[in-house]
Amino acid sequence: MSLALTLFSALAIAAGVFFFLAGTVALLRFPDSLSRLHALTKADNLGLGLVVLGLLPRAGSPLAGLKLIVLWALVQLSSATVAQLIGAALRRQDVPE
Amino acid sequence: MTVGAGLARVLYGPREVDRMMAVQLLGTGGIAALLLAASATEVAGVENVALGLALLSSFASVAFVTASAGAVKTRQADDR
Amino acid sequence: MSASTIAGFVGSGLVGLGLYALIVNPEPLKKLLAFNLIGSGVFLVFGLVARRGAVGAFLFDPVPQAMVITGIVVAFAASALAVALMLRLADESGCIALDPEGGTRLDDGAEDT
Amino acid sequence: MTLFDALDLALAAIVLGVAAWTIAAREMFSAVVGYVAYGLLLAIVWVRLYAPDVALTEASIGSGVTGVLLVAASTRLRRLPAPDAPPGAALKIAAALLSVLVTGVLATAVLYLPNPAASLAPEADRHLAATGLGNAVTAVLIAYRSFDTMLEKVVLVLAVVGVWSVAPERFWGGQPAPLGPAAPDAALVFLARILAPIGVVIGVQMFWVGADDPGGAFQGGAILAAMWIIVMMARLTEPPPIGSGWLRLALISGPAVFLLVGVAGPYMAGSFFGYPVGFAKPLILFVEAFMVLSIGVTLPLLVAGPPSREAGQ
Repeated sequence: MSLALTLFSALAIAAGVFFFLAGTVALLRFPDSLSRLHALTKADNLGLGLVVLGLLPRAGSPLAGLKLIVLWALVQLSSATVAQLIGAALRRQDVPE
Repeated sequence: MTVGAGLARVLYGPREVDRMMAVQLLGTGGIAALLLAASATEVAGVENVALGLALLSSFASVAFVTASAGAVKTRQADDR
Repeated sequence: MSASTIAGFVGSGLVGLGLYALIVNPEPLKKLLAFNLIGSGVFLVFGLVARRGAVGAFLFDPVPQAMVITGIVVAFAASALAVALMLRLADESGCIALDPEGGTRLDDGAEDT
Repeated sequence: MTLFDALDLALAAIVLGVAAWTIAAREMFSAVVGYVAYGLLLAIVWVRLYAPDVALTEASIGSGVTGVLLVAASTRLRRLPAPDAPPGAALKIAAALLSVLVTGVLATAVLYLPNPAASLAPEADRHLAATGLGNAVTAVLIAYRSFDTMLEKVVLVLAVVGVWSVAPERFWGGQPAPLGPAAPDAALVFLARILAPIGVVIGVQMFWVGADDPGGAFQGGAILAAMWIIVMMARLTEPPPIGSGWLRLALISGPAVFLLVGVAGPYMAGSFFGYPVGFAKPLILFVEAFMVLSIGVTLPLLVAGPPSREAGQ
């Protein structure tokens, strides 16, 4: 693996971890549920995406790399829908009370 | 690198509110931590585990939301 | 101290926590949860045994691991049966206490006959 | 103390912390959420123990499907008042003492495990080539200890029978209650439509690679089960009536095929539950395929519970 690739991989992973941290801090600090939800989705998608991007050069085979990408796409799909669902659940809970 | 993975899992969100979001974050954070730890210690076949985890963490979140929706409905029915 | 020894300690700690909750908590569903905690603690100790079985090129002993896998599945089957019994008991008696004397009942306790 | 030690210690502390929080939570719903989070963390611990197969099983069955079972039960029990009989302080102290004692004894046992440890790993590996498999855990499950695994499948079927028999007499042969709300969220329906096919592919793939890599019949079957549960939660399909023939056939297919192959063992390989040399791997995969099917059917049925309405209503 060339030096540039190693550097790129380390940078991407570091950035991914940073987004996870930011998301976690936001989840702890943001005032209301909807903005926490907003922060969460950023952490989910960007954080994992960057970590996957960083791990791609390290993947042993093209197939393993493909699996990583499928994994990320899967998380994209489900986290987006789950965020929608949680939002709807929040609204339902807010209306009656 | 693994420090970051550790931190991501250490800072498991707030426990008082919005636990579903915390589980969702823990799910993705767990996947990332798993991938990082695997590439550092070379346990074979961890992509499969991560794939399964990705499917199942979303599955659990969906179950929670569905259950809480059902709970709200029964509560409203009780109030009436 | 290695990762596996730490896991062994976590396992013993979980058994203790689960046991305490199993005795103290009056709600049957929480007792079931506590029971599952004890189970996973025992599995972790098994995991330690499997990891200690690493000889030469092998990273673990597959036999305890396979037993843990069957154990997890059987534990789930037992939990499902317990949940079914609990729900049926609640339907019949309108009460979720295990003790027939204790616990409050709903006045309109559904008589299911 | 290296970096990994510190991380392991932190992970251990979090696992214990989440477990403690789970049993301390007052509301059942939060307790179950805690339990699922705990299961996800435990999966990471299992990977650290070099047990990816167990990690997958724990994540899917131990945390995922069990979590759904418990959360569904807690919503159904929520209407009822909690039993108001908190145990006295004396009992609490006694229980705490007992728990500390048990933990202490176990931890001591962990420290004084025999050294060098007993291991069957070389033994398991020596015959691995004969089975044609690459994953020693799968070999133990389906070949070396196949009789145990077959009986375990029977236990699963018995559990389903047990759950069904809890139903009131008049609903026998009927359908379990629906798993989802009457009018599911459009997003949930969308997710179920997209995720389920992908999940089925991943589940089957997990069973297939289980011969050589982490994975296997239990894990693959559990993922198929989870997908069926999601589809039922979105109300795209209803839990089937328990009287239906195909359902019962699918339920018993796993243990039945396993047993048939086992009984055929003396004729093919000269021993009960033996596999013929050179033809072991296809036979093992054949048995496993039916196990995947019956696990994928059994787990959702266990979650759906006993029938509570007449068929076709």
